[in-house]
Amino acid sequence: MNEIPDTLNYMIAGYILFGAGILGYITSLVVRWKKIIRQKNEQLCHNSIARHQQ
Amino acid sequence: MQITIPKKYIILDVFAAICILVSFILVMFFTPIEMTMGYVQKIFYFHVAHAWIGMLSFIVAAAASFMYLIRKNSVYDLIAESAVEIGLYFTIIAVISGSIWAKPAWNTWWTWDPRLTTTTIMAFIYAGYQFLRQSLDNPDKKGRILALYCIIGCISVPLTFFSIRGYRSIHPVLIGNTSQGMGMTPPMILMMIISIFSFTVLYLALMQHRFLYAKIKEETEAEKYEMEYEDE
Amino acid sequence: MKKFIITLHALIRKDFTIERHTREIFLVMFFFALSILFILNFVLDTDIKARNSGAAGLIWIISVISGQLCLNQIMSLEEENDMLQSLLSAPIPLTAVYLAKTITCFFGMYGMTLILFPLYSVLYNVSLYSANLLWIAALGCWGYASLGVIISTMTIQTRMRDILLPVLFFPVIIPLIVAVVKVTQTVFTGETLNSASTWISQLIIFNIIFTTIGIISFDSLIKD
Amino acid sequence: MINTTILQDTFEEPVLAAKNIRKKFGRMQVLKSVDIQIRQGDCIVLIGENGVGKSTLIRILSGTMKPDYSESLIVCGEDLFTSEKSRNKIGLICHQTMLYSDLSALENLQFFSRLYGINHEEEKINTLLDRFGLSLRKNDPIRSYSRGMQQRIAICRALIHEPILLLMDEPFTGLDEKGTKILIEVILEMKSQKKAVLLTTHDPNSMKALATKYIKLEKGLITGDAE
Repeated sequence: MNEIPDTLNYMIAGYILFGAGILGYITSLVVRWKKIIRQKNEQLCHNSIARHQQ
Repeated sequence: MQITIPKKYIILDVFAAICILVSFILVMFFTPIEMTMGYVQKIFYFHVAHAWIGMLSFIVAAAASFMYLIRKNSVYDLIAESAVEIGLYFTIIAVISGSIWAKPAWNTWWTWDPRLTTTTIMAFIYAGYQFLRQSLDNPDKKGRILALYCIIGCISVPLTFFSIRGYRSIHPVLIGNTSQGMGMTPPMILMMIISIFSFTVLYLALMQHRFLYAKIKEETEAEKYEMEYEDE
Repeated sequence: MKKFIITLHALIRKDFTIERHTREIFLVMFFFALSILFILNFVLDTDIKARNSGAAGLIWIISVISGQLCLNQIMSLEEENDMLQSLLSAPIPLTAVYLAKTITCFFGMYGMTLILFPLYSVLYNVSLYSANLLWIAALGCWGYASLGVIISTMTIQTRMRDILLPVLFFPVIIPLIVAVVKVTQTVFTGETLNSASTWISQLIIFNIIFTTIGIISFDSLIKD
Repeated sequence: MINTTILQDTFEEPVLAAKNIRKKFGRMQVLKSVDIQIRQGDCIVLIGENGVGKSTLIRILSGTMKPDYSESLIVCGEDLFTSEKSRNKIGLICHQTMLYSDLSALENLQFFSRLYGINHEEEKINTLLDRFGLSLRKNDPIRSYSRGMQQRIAICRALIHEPILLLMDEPFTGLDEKGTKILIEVILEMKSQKKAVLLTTHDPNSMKALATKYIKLEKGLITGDAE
């Protein structure tokens, strides 16, 4: 019977990559999302102040 | 007014998470270990799924771009933007994981296999698209130029694939076996289908969030533009 | 139709007149190609086999890289002083503008490749003379010009301009380069052209597809 | 009674009739609904604050920019967007000179006269150059000219095909004294020949002698006859 080559390390590396990839993308999306929400709120504040001044 | 993620989005998110988790467990504990390659063969399931997502979003982006050119509706532009970004991400992961797999399987990090090469070129086109998007200003023209570039890329990629495939058929290479040459058993095929399905669900979940993000970003930017315009 | 040709002629002639006055494009492009050809010397120095087998690929890569200068320069002529707007306000079809640019760029590229082939064979002592090269080079250059003009029209309107062109252009031009290199190689090795018929048809298909895209979509690229 | 005679007098086909033009930039509605009619012999001065969309309007009327929506945009009885011929009737002068700076004045004018399909181009070019005082340097590249001279050639370029309607965006900015004089002459001549002029300016007072009508662009709308 043939010996099964020991390639467990490669598999673990591969799955760490997949996990990191997916989680990394989700994290980047969350970060960007928070940033844009902050910006949007600032803008809304700015707008309401501007309206108030008028 | 506070912007929140709609409730119905979360259903799909949870479903996608369950799908990915289930397929991960299935891959780890219930798939047979391949005789010639050992454990590393298990990368294959997720690798193919990643590459599939890359292809899928490429097609989605091209279709959305085409619709944008016809309908001039900015929604299609946003879809293309989201699809390209997610596609670029998954394609890069697919290429790197393929490389990790190739090292023990073919004893080399990289081969000029047509599929590998084409996928990488696809990633280059995606990257070019992102650069182009960053450096265009005029909002209307931006959409048109990007859509056209996406369509050109979409025509060019299959041409590249066929041209390299033809090249290999004239000159046989040392490593002739691509992914199909492994002699997959039925459980493997089943597992591959399951993982492709779960990644498609994940893709849809990511797409909806990315699309929402793009929409809000466009609104904020338009408003900023407006304010600057009024200030002038 | 007659009017179309007059317009086309005027547009092309204008580009050539500018080139005659400034000698900016062709000479710079040519010397750039020449310097790459000389740098290659240090790589190919002793390897006679590589000189022969790599000839087709090397020559085409040199023309692709230096042709990029031509594309940049030829389109930024129109960007300067709002010339695009001036052309838009004239009673001419924009297709003519696209075709004129493609033809000018084609002549620049074609001229350069026709010089490069004999120059390579002189410098590296390889015999590369074949009448077939004339039309193969023409097909390659036309495809290069037709797609290149589209892409450089996109990039001149961006903030990054010159540096963006190769990033966007090279990935999409690959199928053309592969095909044209293969056909050229077939000619160099002295095989019959029948063996390269799939490549030739691919070359022609590429030309047709991208020229059509350019003709259809050029106005949407430059109109506001 | 008086009113009707005036109406009859001006009851000709307008040189340019634009109805309900709308243009958005991104989400900003720059032009909401613009109606403009230019009649023969008019010299209309378009005023408005910076960034209000004057240049955009000029560009749309010259056919170089497409509006998002327009009910009609007719120049001399022909639709501007479908008929290439109608562009033959418009002369355009913008901020930029719109000339190739590596070509000489003569070559530039030759090029444009070919684009516009003009017969006897040599004569026309020479008379124009003489009139604008440029014939001495007609073979030098535009690059070597002073700003004022470049602007004068830009005017030549706009006049080479003898347009019926002249659209000018800030034509007096950067123009030297001689050029200003000639441009005023040109405008007067256009008026007397029953042609039409539309121009924008940042200094409306200087145009009092020439203008037949002032219109003001405000918040995407034309508020007519502003003084």
